[in-house]
Amino acid sequence: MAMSITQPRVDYLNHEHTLASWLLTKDHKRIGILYLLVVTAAFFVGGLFATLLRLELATPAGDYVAADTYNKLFTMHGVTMVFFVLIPAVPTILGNFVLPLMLGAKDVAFPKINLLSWYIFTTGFLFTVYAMVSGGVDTGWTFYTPYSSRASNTNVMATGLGVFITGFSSILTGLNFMVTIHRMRAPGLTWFRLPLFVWAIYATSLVQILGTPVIAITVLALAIERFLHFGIFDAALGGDPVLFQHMFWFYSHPAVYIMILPPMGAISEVIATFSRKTIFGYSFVAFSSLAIAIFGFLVWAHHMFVSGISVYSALVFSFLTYAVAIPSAIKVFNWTATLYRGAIWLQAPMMWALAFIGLFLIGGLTGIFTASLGIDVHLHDTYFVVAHFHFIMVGGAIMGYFAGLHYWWPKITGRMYSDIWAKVAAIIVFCGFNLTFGPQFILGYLGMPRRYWAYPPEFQTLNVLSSAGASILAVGYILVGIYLVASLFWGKVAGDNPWHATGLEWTTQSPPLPHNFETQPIVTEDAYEYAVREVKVG
Amino acid sequence: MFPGISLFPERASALAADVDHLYYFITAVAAFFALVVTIFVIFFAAKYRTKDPMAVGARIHGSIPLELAWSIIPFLISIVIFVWSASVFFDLYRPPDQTLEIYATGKRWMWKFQHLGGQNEINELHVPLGRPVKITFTSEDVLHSMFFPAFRVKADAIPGRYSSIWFEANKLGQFHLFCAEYCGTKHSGMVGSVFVMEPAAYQQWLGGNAGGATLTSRGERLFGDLACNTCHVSDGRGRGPSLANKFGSFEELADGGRVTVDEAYVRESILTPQNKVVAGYQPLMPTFQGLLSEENVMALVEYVKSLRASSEARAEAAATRDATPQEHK
Amino acid sequence: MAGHISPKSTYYAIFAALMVLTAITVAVAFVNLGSFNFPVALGIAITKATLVILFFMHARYSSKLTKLFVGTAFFFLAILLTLTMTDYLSRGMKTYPGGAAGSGYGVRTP
Amino acid sequence: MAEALTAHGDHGGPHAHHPDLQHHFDTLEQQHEAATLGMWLFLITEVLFFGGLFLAYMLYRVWYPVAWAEASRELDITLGAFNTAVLIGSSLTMAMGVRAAQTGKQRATVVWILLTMALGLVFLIVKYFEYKEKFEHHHVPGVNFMFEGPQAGPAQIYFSLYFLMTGLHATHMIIGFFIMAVIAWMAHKKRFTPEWYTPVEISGLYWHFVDIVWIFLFPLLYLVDRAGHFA
Repeated sequence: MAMSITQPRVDYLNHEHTLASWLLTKDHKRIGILYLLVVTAAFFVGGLFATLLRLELATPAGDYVAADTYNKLFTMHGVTMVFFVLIPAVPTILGNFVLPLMLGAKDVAFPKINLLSWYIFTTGFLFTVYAMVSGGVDTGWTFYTPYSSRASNTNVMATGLGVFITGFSSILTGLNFMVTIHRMRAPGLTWFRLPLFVWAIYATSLVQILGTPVIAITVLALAIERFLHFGIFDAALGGDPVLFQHMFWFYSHPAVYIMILPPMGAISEVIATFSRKTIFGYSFVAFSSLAIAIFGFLVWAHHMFVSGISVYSALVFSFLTYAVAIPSAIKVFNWTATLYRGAIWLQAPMMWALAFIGLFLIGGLTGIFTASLGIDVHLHDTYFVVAHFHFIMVGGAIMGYFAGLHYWWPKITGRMYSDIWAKVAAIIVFCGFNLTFGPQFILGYLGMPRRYWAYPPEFQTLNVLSSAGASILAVGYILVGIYLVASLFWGKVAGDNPWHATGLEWTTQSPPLPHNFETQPIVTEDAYEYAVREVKVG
Repeated sequence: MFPGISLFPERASALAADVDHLYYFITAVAAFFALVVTIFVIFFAAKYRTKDPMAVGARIHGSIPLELAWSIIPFLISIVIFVWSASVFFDLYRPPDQTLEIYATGKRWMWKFQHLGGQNEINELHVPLGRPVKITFTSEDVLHSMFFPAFRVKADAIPGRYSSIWFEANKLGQFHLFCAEYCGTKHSGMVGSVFVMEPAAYQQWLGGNAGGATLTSRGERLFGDLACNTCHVSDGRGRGPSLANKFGSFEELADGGRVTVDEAYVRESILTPQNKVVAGYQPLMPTFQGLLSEENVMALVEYVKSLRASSEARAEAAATRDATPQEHK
Repeated sequence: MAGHISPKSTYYAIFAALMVLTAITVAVAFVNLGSFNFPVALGIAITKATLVILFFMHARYSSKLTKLFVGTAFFFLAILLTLTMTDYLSRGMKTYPGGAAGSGYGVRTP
Repeated sequence: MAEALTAHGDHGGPHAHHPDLQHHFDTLEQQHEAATLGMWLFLITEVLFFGGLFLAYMLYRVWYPVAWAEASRELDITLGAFNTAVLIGSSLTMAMGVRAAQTGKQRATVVWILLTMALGLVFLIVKYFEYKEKFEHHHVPGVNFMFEGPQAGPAQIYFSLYFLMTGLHATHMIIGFFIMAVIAWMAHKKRFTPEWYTPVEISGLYWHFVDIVWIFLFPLLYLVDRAGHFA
């Protein structure tokens, strides 16, 4: 490995070293790194639960952990991954770091609120970890009543409070980014010259602002019903347990778009940069992000086709779900078309991006099965649904997050990781992933219900395949952690623009100055204009 | 295909085939799009690959016709899938007129089935071959979901409401019954089997397992014990509406609305009578919430249902029963 | 500098209007309009809210973007209310064979 | 936005601008617009935060009109109407306070803001008496909830929503009260100038929003069926 070279220039990492300079920083770049630490910790906590789940499911009988423990494991796996990894990952880490740089701004609109968001997020995470350590919660990450309000005797309130607090971090980040994009763009940077990552972050912020408050009130109402025996969802008083599901999914479906839109933005950046050409159909990809964000609010009850909603509303929601699938299809087709007659430079980020397209494609297409009324009656609450949303979340969101992380790593740390190991890790994760969740589609159609501690023996073979795949997946993720951390110490200096990419974030030094730019950059051309001018070597 | 791994569940109901055909069609559409995109990605990545980071791709900004094509065509295909799925959904959702009625209640961690003849079963269900069976069920505590993979039907059991599924078994044998909505510790233990039997064997099983009184007679005794008959006099002169021949028709309500008298309305009128009072009557009826178990409510519903039979059939059915006093003929 | 300064008279006029509307909504509540009581009360409340947003909160004089945000808030609130109510209002509708789909008055032959 | 910008030295160089202009903004107007836009976005989240409860209210009112009518008649309409007048008054004083800050009248700003706080306090005190009266009549949902007549179940749902909605609103009032205390203190310290009065304006927006929530809560909770249509 190249000997580490000391940085002659001042940058946001080495100009201050005290603990207070980190814990009280108002610099969006440092806050991005603070989020990276907490989200990575949450990712490994969630991953640990996933490993235990797969170990239990390797055998039909419930012989590895007790039933209650298993129920707590899949609940905590869900809560940790959804609220503390998938929702924050790309916006708060990559978004926080790169958005102001891409806009040519000195910082986000409200730096103090940005730091406050991190403290709220970490407090929420600590609350949830406390809930796990002191007994866990076994209601499933969906907290359906009346089990969560009447029957469960686990830490529903503490976890609910953790989710409630973390929700505000998501709201404030969305608010911060939206105002930054509206008010702090560099001169000349019109909306249609914005990188597509910024469009995706804008659409995500819109969903965060409109959706998160509804789950805040839902969790609050659940906590009060459980604690003070109020009666909103209580069937004995004439309440409707399905009302909780309506209010829960009104947020939780748009939440899956919060999880997938930013990685899609990162993929648009990576595909354009490593095809060395402008993205195909820029305005279509940009507006498809907005369309996903807005249409995402019309489809929530496709999670409830068999839970007692009326036939006619099921028809309405099923049709709207097919409508919301179109913008995602447009994105995938446009990425593929971008590769046409490009100069494909197969570096590590591009490998992760192509793996993303492969997995997200299957995730999206299996959505057509679950959106179809006739099929969903059979598929609902089976492993088919588990496989579908893991293909979107792990295959889509996490792969997109890693593609973005590998793409902006030289800009964040100034160091370059080992390209070969990164490609090996991409292949391991891709294969491990398919082996883990591929068989679950078949299990789903066979009718194996989800959240089962013990299952009939005829499903064992496919479950063993899935558990084997899970171990390969774990190896892949640990490998990513290893070579990225190693690059901090032994990685060679990456230079200001290692990928020769367009975009304002690549015009400044890596790692960037504390206040980002020497002089205010002025934008004069569209995004991704590779063909127009030779991009000088960094 | 491989020993021990079956790719498809058994088809044991008339509608299972329809669901499977729809499943094959969507699989074909999805596989087609997946292959097209994967081939293009791999082909482009290989064909236009370069090692020189300074190389630059062609200056292509996009094409409106192509964008419209891959927006409209997938949408049209989705509409086809949507319409086909909706028709299968309606068939799954809508029971035919004449069905064999079975009542069930989901309780934390077991299913309890009640046949009209009074036979009760826990986590097991015997049904005849070739006859449409309709299961009307509710939950006594948290959400459950009755799921027969072999029949491709599922519905959540919601406390406070009736849900119903129907199927017509067309294959003999034993098939899985699962609880598909998470309900706590032994959610994975709330499973059972449904036995599809020849009609003759089914009748014989019914005979062999006749529990006590039939559901209707149990309902009738409850109707007497709870003094329902003091108000619900059959000739309509009582303080409550007459229940003879009421089931299945629709009823004018005091607040001007109209409702079909079905299991849900009878249950609601027993447990929360003040919500939908019949026109011309006062909301005097006390609530029986908490006094009646779900099984007894079902027995009463079945008794009210039996009142719709023509009065002669009522008389001769009453004659064959042990001579319990009957207030109304 | 930034922000519009409205004359005091505007504020007093809006205050008066709001008080009058409050009086009206209370008075109308005692008049038996049958099923129209609810829409009338809601309409008056919406008018009052619009007055407060436009004049007290200066939405009328601020950028188009602010107006767009106000509209977005109420649009998505409307989505939440109306789409959920499509479920609850159509729950009674039975789909009997032979019953008019959606009419809820399907005649079931006994 | 694009006027010539003074070159920044390294971080924390001498600020040639208005003392209230933060480093990452170029002009005071950009900072002001960003702040107001941020506040409007926060109010969107509040609209949907209360929206969840309005959804539950709308559903159960459609399901149980008689229970809603009976339970609503238990509320004291004079107190409700008085509270509405108090809150609209506080909106007026708040607007006048913002206007005073815009025109640089320091003393007037302090007086108007203190008036707003006083009216807010009156509202909370009236609310306290209403809640006390509910406790005495056992109308607080939970184990010892009592409501005569057949509509006891849905009435308990009504009171659950009543306490949730008015409780959440009262919490927002209390938060608003403390914000106003801070603003009054800053105004007293002559922090605001006609160029920089953003804190007054955005706390005014928050206060007006809380007033709007009550404008909806009053008819929805108090005036359900005073004319006895469902009597």
